Amino acid sequence: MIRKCSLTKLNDFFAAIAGDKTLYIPASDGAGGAVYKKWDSNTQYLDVLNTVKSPKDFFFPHTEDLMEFKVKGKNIELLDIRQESEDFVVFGVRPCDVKSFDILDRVFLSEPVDSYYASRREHGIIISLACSKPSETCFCTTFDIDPTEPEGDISAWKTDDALYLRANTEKGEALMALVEHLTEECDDAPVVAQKQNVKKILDKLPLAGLKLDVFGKGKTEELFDDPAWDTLSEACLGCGTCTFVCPTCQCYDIKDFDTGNGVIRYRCWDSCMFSEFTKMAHGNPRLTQKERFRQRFMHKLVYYPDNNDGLFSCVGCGRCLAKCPVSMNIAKVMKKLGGEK
Amino acid sequence: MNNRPETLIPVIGVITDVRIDTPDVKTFRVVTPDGKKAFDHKPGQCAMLSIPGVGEAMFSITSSPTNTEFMEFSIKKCGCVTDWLHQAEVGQQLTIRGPYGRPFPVDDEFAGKDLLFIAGGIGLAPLRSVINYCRHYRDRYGEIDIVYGSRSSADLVDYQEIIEEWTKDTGVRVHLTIDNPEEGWDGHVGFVPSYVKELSFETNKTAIICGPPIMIKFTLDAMIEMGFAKEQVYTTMELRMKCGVGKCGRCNIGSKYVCKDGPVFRCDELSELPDEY
Amino acid sequence: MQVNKYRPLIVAFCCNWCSYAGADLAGNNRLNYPADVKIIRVPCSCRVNPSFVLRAFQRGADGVIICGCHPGDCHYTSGNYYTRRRMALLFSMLDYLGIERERTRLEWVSAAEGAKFAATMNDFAEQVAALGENKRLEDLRCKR
Amino acid sequence: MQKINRDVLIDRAISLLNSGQVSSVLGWRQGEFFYDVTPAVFTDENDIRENFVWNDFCGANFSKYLVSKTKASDGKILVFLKPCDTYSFNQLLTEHRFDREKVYVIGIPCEGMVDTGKLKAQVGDGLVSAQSTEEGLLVTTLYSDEPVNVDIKSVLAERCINCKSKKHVAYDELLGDEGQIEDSDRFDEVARIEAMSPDERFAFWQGELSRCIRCNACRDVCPACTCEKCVFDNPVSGVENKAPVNSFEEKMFHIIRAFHVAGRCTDCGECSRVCPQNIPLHLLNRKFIKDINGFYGEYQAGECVGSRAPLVDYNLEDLEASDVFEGRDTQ
Repeated sequence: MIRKCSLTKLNDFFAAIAGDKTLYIPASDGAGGAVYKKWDSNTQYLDVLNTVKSPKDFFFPHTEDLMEFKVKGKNIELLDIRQESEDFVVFGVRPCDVKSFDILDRVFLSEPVDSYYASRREHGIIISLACSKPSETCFCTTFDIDPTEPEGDISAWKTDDALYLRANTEKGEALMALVEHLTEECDDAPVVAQKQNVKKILDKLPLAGLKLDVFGKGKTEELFDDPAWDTLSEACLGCGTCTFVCPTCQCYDIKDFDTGNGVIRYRCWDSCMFSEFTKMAHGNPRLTQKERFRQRFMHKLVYYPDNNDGLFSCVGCGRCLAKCPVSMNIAKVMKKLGGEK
Repeated sequence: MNNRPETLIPVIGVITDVRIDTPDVKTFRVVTPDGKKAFDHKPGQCAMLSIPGVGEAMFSITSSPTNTEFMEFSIKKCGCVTDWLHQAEVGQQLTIRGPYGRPFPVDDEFAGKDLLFIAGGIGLAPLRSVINYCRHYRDRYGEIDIVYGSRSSADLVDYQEIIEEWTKDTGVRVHLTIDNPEEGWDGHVGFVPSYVKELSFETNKTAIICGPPIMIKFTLDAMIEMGFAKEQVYTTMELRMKCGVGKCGRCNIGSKYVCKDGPVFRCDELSELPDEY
Repeated sequence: MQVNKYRPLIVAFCCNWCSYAGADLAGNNRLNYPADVKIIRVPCSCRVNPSFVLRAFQRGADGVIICGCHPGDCHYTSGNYYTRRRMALLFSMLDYLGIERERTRLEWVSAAEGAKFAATMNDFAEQVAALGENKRLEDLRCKR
Repeated sequence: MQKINRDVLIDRAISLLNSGQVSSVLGWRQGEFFYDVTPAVFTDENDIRENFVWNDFCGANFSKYLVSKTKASDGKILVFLKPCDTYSFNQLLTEHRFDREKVYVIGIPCEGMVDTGKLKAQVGDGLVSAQSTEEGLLVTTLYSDEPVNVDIKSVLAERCINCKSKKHVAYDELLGDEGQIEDSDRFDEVARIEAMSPDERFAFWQGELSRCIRCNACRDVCPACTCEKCVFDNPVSGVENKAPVNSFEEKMFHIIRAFHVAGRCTDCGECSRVCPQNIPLHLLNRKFIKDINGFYGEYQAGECVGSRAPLVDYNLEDLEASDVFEGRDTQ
């Protein structure tokens, strides 16, 4: 059942949710991009396709403190500083990003469950938002994601005059109850119309024909020694831009910070593109940028599917296409290895 | 929240004994502050040891699971954490979490077999727990041969235990070798791979190899030449690790994570993986 | 008596060949300077990497002062000339980022200038105390 | 529109390649879209004909690639350098980062490069094609029925609007006309920030730097950042970190990075170009350049090979650190 909320009441809609739970919405970052900001009455909703950083931050933050130690002489005291997450709502998550949560879940919620992630995941409520204007960098359909039919606790469609909402889960139903007075039952004709319009655009997208044939489960042997890796990786700077804007990259580092009166053990995102990612006391199994570059794409296109029933670890959000300093990205890798270019 | 289990949160351990094995290897005995063993493990499994502020690193547990009182770790001095550990004294606390990884199949594939252990240098550390486990349950296995080589006699880890215990067991033969001749050494001199060939073992044995990558490579070549199949040979790997449970994403060889799918691999499994270790 | 009066933490990088001895002399002459000044001895003022200054702030310093030999008197001939350029640029950059310019200082203090050392430290400590706690270059983790 | 046509570059590249004078060509490779060109090493004539591009989107500065590519190659490498790239080229030579003998430089004039972010802001998302015209670009998008005419000046990258020089300071061969050192307003923005109150300056930089995600793209692309091992990657340096844990770490990284390249930074602007968060990092580097010019006399890094960078030089009469703020009393 679909309900609609007039866009003139959008702020009331946000206020109603924020009155009960912390709400995050996409807003301007002041530099031409978008970022999820905690809503208050001054926060202006920004209708953009993608935020610069993906919403994986909500469940797997860029940095987080894991535990603390107090060291006295030879003795160590361990402080478990974990706190159960509070309920929060994220509004405007695009269908590709919603799918990325499933990909992260399979890593963090598999045994042994990552309690930091699990706590936030259980308390997070996602209001997804269907895409009405895909960008030329979009290729989510390659991974069987329908940008007009987003998953999430509540699915939303935004037209010129209204926000259409459909609860998909119990959490979503409960949230819908909060905004019942601002919404009304309606038929889904405008949503259907929008879907049809977007489908037409999808066919025109430059990356619409991207193929996955040569990737997936069990393709390590065919792809690992492909000579194309040399040319593909030659421009790579070894920075972490692709990794850090990626909604599905999940590698992390655990580091200690000595504050002078204790030690904080924290976790932060790490990138397989960094030179010291696999460096050990006795050497490094991935010595050049080629190996590191290969690792990132093999992980997304072969290793992850190997371990997760063929599911790819890419959702086609296009962030890396837009942000790579040398414009080398997964689409080019897929085409080249697929023999297209 | 605090009732959710979390593998990244360690327990406190105390070093109760430090044994100097070789000029750069020390063996640390670790228990919890109340004197118990921190957790049970299987032969070949590893644990994450850390010194807050210095770092955390994965070490194989050298003591046998049959030892229910404490755990031992033989550690070579080669990086930040190991440097720090080497200057630690008895009574020093550290943190420990585990056990991690797939153990040696001591109760399945190994059962009833003749076993051939081949180790080089600090490579004996992960094998020691298996060797002692097999010695403990001596009747479950056939003959045991142990080939162990090091740079010099001073670099032989656990020399005392080898001489005083292992060599005295029935059905256990120990073959020691060192790289270069030295005064007072009347044992074998030469590299491990060629010594293995010289000893010309029956090819019905199950072999377990650990040592420097180059030693493993040449020994494996030698054994294949002797007629061993890759399916008979096991080894244990090491790559940089942070989480220990296949999530932090750095210890993979192809789609296998050394921390959870390994560290023990059968050589035929290993040869199916890309050459990136 | 006022309790809990705010006392700034000051880190002073002192060249081994001049101001470190100057501090000694100040002590021998029973000249007072604030106990809040923590001296770090360096072989030459030019040993002070800009990251040392930032690290001092991170670890809770409210002011950082670098003391070296007078121009022309460097034990290594020219170290302090490099320091002069580096610190001029660093201080200017910190100011550009909106960090109070009174929190940093470079002074030339010779081994014979015990009185100047004490006076400089008194003056600097007062200047920093007037600014209050360092909030703009702090690392909250270090204040837990 | 660029003054030199792509075909001229291709012809020169192929003739040098075929004559054996060079063994490879460092150039821009066509991407999936019209704007996403990738730096690439070409060795094949057909590859060059098909995929070599030269247009308003070839922003990448190749100088730094020469450090690794000359090491990996036995033969000479042909490299195309825009005027601003030649400054980085000279600076790297000054620092002995590669063998000049292994490089053949063709200088090409540059009319400025387009900032795709600005273009998207103007014509909207869904860029499909762009055609260079005399005055600008004719852009089509997924959502516009008619091509949109875009004034090139309105979408040029900041570094190109404030271009410091169209003169090539290093080349073996020059295609087209030599340009001049330009009168640029590149320090205006620095001066504007200097004129703010400290509180405003602090708020400005806090806002900008807080977006940093520590991807290290600015460092990895910077032609002046050629350390084998960066302090921020070195666990024993004491400042190693790979995460923007808090506002201190963000400042620490950017101050120290700017300081490390102070006096060696040629102001090529790559750091700001690659920043995924659009942090105006060039404003940190330009502050140092402006200060150096003001305190120690005009200095342009990379203008000539072998010049002594201001931070490894001194004058007996240098300004005292305490005099830095003289005449600048904005408090």
